Amino acid sequence: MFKKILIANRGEIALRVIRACKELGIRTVAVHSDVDANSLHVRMADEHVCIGPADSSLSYRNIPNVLSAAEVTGADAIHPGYGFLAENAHFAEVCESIGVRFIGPTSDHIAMMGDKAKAREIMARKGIPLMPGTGELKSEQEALESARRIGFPVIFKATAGGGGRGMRVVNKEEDLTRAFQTAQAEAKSSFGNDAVYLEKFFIEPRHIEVQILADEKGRTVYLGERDCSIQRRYQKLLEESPSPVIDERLRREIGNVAVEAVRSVHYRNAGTVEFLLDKDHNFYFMEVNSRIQVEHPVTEMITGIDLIKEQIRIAAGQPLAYRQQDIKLVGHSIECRINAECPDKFTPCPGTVTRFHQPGGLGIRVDSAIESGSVVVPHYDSMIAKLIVHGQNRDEAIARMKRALDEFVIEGIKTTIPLHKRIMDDPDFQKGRVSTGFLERFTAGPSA
Amino acid sequence: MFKKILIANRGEIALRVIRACKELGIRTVAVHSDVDANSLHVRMADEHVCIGPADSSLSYRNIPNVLSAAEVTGADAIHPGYGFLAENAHFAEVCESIGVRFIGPTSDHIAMMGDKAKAREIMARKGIPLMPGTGELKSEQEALESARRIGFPVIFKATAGGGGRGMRVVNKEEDLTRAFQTAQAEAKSSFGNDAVYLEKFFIEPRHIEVQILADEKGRTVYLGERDCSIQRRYQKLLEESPSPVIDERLRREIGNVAVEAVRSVHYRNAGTVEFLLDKDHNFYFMEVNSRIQVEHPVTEMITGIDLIKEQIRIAAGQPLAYRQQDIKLVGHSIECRINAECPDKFTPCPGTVTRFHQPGGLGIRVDSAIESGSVVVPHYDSMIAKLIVHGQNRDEAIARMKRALDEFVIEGIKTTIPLHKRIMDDPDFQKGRVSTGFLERFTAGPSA
Amino acid sequence: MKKRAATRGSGRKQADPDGSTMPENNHLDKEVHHLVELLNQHELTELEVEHKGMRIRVRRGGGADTIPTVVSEPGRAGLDRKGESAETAAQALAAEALATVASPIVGTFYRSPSPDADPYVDEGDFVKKGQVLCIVEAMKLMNEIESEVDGRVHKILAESAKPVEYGQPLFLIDPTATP
Amino acid sequence: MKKRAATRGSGRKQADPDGSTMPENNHLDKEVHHLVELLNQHELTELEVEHKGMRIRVRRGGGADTIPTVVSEPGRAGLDRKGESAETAAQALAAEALATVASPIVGTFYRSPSPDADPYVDEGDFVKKGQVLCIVEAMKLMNEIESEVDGRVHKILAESAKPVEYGQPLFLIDPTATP
Repeated sequence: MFKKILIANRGEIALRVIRACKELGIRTVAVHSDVDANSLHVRMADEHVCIGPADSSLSYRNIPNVLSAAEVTGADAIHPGYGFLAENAHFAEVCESIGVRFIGPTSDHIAMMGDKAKAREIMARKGIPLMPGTGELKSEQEALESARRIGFPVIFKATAGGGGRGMRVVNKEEDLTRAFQTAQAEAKSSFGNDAVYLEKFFIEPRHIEVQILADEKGRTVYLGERDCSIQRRYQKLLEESPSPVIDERLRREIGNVAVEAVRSVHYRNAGTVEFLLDKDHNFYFMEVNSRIQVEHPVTEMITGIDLIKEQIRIAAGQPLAYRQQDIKLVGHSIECRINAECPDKFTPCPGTVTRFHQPGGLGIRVDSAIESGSVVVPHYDSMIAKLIVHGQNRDEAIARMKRALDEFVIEGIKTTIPLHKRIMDDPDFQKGRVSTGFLERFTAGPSA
Repeated sequence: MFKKILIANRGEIALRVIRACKELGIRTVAVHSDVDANSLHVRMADEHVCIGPADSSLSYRNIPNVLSAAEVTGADAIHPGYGFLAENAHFAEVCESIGVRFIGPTSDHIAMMGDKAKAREIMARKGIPLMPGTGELKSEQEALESARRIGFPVIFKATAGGGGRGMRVVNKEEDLTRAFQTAQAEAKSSFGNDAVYLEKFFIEPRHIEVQILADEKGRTVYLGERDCSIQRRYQKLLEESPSPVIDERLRREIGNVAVEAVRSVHYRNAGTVEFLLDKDHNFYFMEVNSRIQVEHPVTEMITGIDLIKEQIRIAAGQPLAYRQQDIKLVGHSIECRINAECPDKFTPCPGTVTRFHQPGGLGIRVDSAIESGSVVVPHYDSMIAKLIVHGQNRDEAIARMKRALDEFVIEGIKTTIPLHKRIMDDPDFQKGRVSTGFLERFTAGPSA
Repeated sequence: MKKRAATRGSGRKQADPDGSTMPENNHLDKEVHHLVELLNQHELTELEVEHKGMRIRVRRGGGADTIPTVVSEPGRAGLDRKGESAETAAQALAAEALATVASPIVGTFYRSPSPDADPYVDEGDFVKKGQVLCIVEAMKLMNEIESEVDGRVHKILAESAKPVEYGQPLFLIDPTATP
Repeated sequence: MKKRAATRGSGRKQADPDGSTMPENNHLDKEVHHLVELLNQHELTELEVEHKGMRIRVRRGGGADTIPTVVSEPGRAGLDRKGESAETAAQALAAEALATVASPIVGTFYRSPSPDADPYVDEGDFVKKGQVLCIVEAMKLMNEIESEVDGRVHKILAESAKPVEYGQPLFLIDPTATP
């Protein structure tokens, strides 16, 4: 097992990894930018190294500084968290080359899954059901022909993409040219690569993803699905597990497809296979995320498995301690992402958290690196806390989330707590009738 | 189901009940003494009524004021929590007589279990294994003869007792007279009743208790055991479930005896049957606690059952929704009681909590009514928080508790957190080798 | 059953600054108000100004996180309470001394012995020490509440037939007034 | 690869209200506003100004909960940092203006080009702008750190062959000194 792990991240996920390391008896090194010097993740680590100024490209994304920090502290492994360097194949490669274990898949797998179009091609060859769509488009003419074949509406996506950038929905043929160009330009500016591809665009689909774990020997299991249909501009805001619309049979079917998808390419460590689920419960492969995800806690809550510890154990060469049939899903879990942002308008709202009091009691989990007096700086992601609940069933989980949101005290900045309260009170949400378009009704304002 | 429940308590247990009510959609009435006007339990309730000054005999134990508060707010049930009026048979009786549902057993059962000597007699008749001992002792001569029959060491206990008061261990015959008189005097001054009885005193026994639930139709289940061997002056400080020394067979055996004990007297609602377990794993009935207990969360963590909600449902006449075979114990849970007290000396340490930051993340639960700025008043119990962890096994639970204790920030007052850290680091504790005498080594100071 | 309760309201009356409690110096008044505003606006703990022989200090609570222990008006929301302490300093200058009659028990407040009877007292009435002011009904018992002082009923603070809690102020009596 | 880094310690002086900003008279309001602004800007706990018979003190919170945002000296423990804001005023009075040379990267600090060579500089040495002061090794690369000012080496703050982090002060240079 590793003796010392450097956590190349900040905020709640850095603290999450430190907690797992402490429980495993592994020493930890926090890295931080200068504005984060007093953060909780820095104070909770055994050692800490300042690696640059606030700008993440000069600190958290600064590969030489991160690796120097590993070098000077003698860390034998690096956990990248999510974001920043987590899906940077080059970083994983350099780690491998200097003998520091990168806790995650190999650089080859990161690169493979990072190229969305190529990943789709590979999966298509392995017989994984794909969204009707194309590979990388060479020309406008090809785009037009493909769109006709697939049938409108269609959506352009960047092959290097993620997070909703570079995406464009096209409802009819005459809008295609402009959308193609805009998507290319956005892809270029966001990812430095203007390659785009086309996919069928579904009305009111659900976003379903399957957590998988694969050890170094290739044993692969799935840990149930997460329903992440409640999104805003392709950013997840609330996730739950299990999905309210997936039954035992469909769960096994999607789970087996997910395991097949990653096993076919000899994928290792934790990963997530994302699917789109249409109204008729057909599911289509979208992509593989080769990192731990923000919403991993809902899976932990219903399986009892600590995913970060599993990542570390797998990276250290330990085999999975269980088989598929040992994994039991118990109860229901929901996660609400608490972002520092103005309600309704969704613009980031940095500032000082003058008072922070977490909800408590049975079935409540808070993952956050915020405390009373913390300063939410404008340089990074606006998510400041994840509120996760577990209940015996979905109704209890919703009731518990409502009372936990009522208890949560965050003063000094605006957050998404009021929005989550409205979601909890929504009759459609309560019945599980949501799709990726669900949140649109809330974006028009409180009275909409 | 009830429409409005008055919670006749304060602190963490009042908040615990309010949380359960909120999740059940039941309105809540908090009562409070004037020093508690700004407590979290008051702010979290839908309504609140000041019922008297700080002195609990004039407020939380003031039956007319509590009932008037129920009357003026129109509450249809009262949850007594633990302590204060929870085991006051007269209070339960008055509630019954004015048509307000007392959430707990009947006044008859409270009275029956409250008289420890009588309860033992009843259980003996039902064939429940008892500690070698006596009924109420009429004379010193009877005490002496009984002690000879049982064999030294023996212990005097007050029939009206609890909490360690009125107890006296006697190691040899010549000490018996003085111990008898002291025990009587202490029983008289503590409980207004000088009746005492004798029991065999075991060296290094374990305190094992079984949580039971019985609905109005008499369906009774046990929810595993709690090991509460880590005590200080007969006050529990740390509890866990399952017990590290009880296997599946013994669990079933003790559980069935506990169910038999309460079923034989037609007991209703939640209750706890306490046993002493000797080194040879013989177990002896000690008493039945006719209330929810401080340490109930460890049972909730491994069964997934919300005991407070069950109490409320049972009181409202709902049947238990499961049978014994449906109850599965998953993982391991430990609770540390965080008391406001000076370390090593164990004297209460009231004051203002200038900073309060709870640990978070996977497997952590905090039950507390404290927040930054809370004033811990000297009038009540010194317990200010319960830190509960859950892990896949005992080792993980201990590792998790250690890191959670490290994370817990309570400034302004002294607490038992350092003591709990030392317990977690103790090799005997880690191996599960503890008895009710375990804590004595810690009371001599840090270096002992 | 009879119960008595009358507490000196020196802590409370500060909450209503009327003309008579204001200092002579109009400038000072304005200045204090201004400082309190600043204190609130910037969530300060203390603000002290000394100028030409004049010194003003405004202080709030024990800091943003401190919640007062003993509260003179149960039933009010926490937010209100925070405001009170800020006003305290400015109003302590006024030396008025009304006596508060608070409820010694939880129950239902009645101004008259029966629904069709006249109220025991009205605002402006002069009362004697020991005179019954109202009834608080609890557990079907009528508890007569008496005045502990001679004086004039300055204000009746509770509404008839409504619940009152322990310590809730029912009457303000002005003991300096004479018939 | 060469990197330069020298930051002037002037940022810390801004908290100092100097004579020119003091009020003449009657600017009480403006002055208090100004002080509150300073308090906010620098996240101070307390600020007291006495001038021509006028004294203004502004205080916020217990300070316990307030954690400074931007930290000028990473690598120090949190407790030290809290002290800084208190020191600010005192230090600013001393009109010293030392230049800090901070490490621009994470790595290992070396005072000499090789283990058996002489140090680049010693305390008391005079250095020129652009002169190499030390090496910070990172990723097997030796990064020479140069002075950005002419002056005297007032203090060497890091120990040779020990790790340094980004922004860690390595040297204090007194630019007012002349050989």
